[in-house]
Amino acid sequence: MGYEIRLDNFEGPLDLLLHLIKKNEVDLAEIPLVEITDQYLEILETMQSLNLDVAGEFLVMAATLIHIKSRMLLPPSEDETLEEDEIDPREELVQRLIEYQKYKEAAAELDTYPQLGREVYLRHPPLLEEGSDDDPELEAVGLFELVEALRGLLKEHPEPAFHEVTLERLSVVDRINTILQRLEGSDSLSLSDLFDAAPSRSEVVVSLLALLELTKLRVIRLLQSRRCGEIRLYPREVEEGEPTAFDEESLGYQ
Amino acid sequence: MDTSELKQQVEGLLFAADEPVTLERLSEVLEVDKREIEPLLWELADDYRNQKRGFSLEKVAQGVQLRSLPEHAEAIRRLQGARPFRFSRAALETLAIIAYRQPVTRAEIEYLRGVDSGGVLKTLLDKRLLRILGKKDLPGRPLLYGTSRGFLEFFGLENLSELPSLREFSDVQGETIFLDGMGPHDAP
Amino acid sequence: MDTSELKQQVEGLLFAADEPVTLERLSEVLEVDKREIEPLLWELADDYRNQKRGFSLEKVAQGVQLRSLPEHAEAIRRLQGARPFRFSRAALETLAIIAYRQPVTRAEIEYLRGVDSGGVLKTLLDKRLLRILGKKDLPGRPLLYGTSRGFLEFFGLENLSELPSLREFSDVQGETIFLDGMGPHDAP
Repeated sequence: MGYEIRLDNFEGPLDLLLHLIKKNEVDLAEIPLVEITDQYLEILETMQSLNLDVAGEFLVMAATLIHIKSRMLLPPSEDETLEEDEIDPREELVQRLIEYQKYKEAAAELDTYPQLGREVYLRHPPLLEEGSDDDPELEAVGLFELVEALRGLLKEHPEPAFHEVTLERLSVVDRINTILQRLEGSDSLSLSDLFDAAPSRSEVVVSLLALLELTKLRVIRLLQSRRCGEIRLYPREVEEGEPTAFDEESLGYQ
Repeated sequence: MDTSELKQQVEGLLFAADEPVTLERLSEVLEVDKREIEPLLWELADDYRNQKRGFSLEKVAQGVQLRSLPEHAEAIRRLQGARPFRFSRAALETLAIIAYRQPVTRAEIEYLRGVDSGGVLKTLLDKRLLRILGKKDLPGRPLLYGTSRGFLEFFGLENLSELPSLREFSDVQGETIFLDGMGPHDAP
Repeated sequence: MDTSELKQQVEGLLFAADEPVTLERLSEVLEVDKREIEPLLWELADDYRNQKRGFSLEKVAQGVQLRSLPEHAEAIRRLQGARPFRFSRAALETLAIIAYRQPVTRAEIEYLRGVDSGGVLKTLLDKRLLRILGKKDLPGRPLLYGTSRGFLEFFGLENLSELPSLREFSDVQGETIFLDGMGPHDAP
C-alpha cells in the first residue's frame, strides 16, 4: 500500500474502512468495493505476516467484504431473486458506514465542549455534618438503581473470597490505630484516603472491619454529602475516659 | 428579607451546593417565590461577568451552578496536582451513540461501532455518565442504556437538546458525505 | 498579566481549591511573586464584605479559604438535607442484597456491604419493604430477611423473577458474578 497502517489507530473495521474510502478520495455512494476490499485485506495480511494480532472484528468485516465482492460478481438475475427477503449486504454496509461516520463526527464535536476536569472545575463544598443524619425517605427510585447499587458494591468487593479474612485479626487493630493516627489533626478523611492505589482484597476487608469497629465505638462518624457521593470519616469528640488507642482485648479480638 | 440580602443568600446557596440547583429548589429552601429569585440569578451571572470574578454562573442540567472559568483550568490543575481528564475515542463514540439514540441496547451500539463495547459501557456506567433505562422487549430482554444527569453536568449541558445536531444524510444517492471533517486518524 | 486578571485568577483558584491554600502555593502555581498576590487577597476579602457576597475569604490553617457565611448555615443545611431522592445508597445496597440473595442474615448483608446495616434494616422493615422469613439454623439463630409484597409493589414487579438478572450486568462487566456460591459466613 505504500504507507504504514496500524490497526490500533482505528476504533474498529468501520473506522478503517472510512479511512480507506477517504484515502481513495471517493464518496460513500460510489465506493469502489473491489479496490477497497483488496486494500483492506492487504492490510490485514500485512498485520498477520508480522505476527500482530488482528482483532476478530476486523476478520468478520473481511468476511463480509469478500461476501459482498463475490455477490457483485453474480449475474444480476440471480441477485433479484435474493432481494425479495434479503437486505443487500452492500447497501447495509454503506448504511452502517454512513451512520458510523455521523456518530464519529458527533463524538468529535462533543469532545470540543467544555468538560469537567479538563476545562471546568467545580467547588467541592465541605459537608455540613447535620444534614446527612436523617433517615432515608422512600421516594421514587427505579428498579435499575437498585441493581446499580448492587453492581457498585460488587465492583468494590469483586470476589467472594471471604476465607482470606480470618487471619487478619491483628491487622484490624493495627488498622484502627493507623486510621486514628491519620485522622489526628485533620477535620476529616475520605474513605479513599485510607487505601493505596491498588489495595488487596484483605486490606479492604480489614479496613472496613476497622471502620465498623470505630463507628460502633462511636469514635468516628461516616458521612456522605450526597447519595452515592464520597464517604468521609469524621472524628467524634472524645469524651474523658474514653480510650484513644485500642488493643486487641478492648475490641474482643483476643 | 430585602433584595440584597436575598441575593446574598442565593449566592451563599449556590456557593455551598454540590450539584446544580433548580430554581424550584432555591424557592423551596428559601421559602421565597421563584419569580423573586429568578432575576437575582441573572443579576449574579452579570455581576460575575462584569466584575471579572473568577467563576461564572452556568445553566446546567435544568439547574444553575457556579463553575470555574476555562482559562483558569491549567492553573487549577497545577494547584490540585491533577492531570487533565481525557476521554478515549471509544468512550466518546459510545457516549455519542447513546446520547442520540437512547434508549439503546449494547447490541445496537456494537452494531453501529462495529466493535465490542462492553468495557467502554462499564467504564461509562462507573463514571455515572450512563444509566440503565430498563429492558428491551426482545428475546433475552437486553438492558437499555441512556445518558444520566451526570452526563449533562459533565459536558455543561442544560438538556439533551443542546447536543450538537447530527449531520443528516437522508439518502445515499448523490451525497458527498464524509470527505471532509474526518477525525484525527487520517494521517498515516 | 495585569492586576485585574491576576485577581480573577487568584479568585478562580480559591474557588476550585478543596482545602485552604497558602500564599506560597498561590505564588508557586501562578508563578507570581507573593508580594503581588497578598494585597489581592485582602482586596478580595474586602470585596466580599463590601459587596455583600454570599461567602467570605477567611484565614484558616496557614492558608486562606472561601467559606460560606454562618448566617446561611440553616438554609444550606436545608439545601443539602431534603433532596428529592432520599433513598440512600446504604438502603439501596441493602435492599439489593436482600432481593437477590434472600433468605439472608444481617451478618451476610454486613459482610457484603462492609458496614453495620442494623439501622438500614430497621428502616427498610419500618417502610414495609422487608419481612422476616424465619431464623437460620446456626448458633445464635440469626433472623433471615427477605423482601415483602410492599417491595414488589414499590418497584412495580409481579414477582421476584421479574428482577433484572445479574448476569446482564456481569456481561457488561465482563466478570462473573458472585452471589451464588457465596457460602454462609455468619460466624464472627
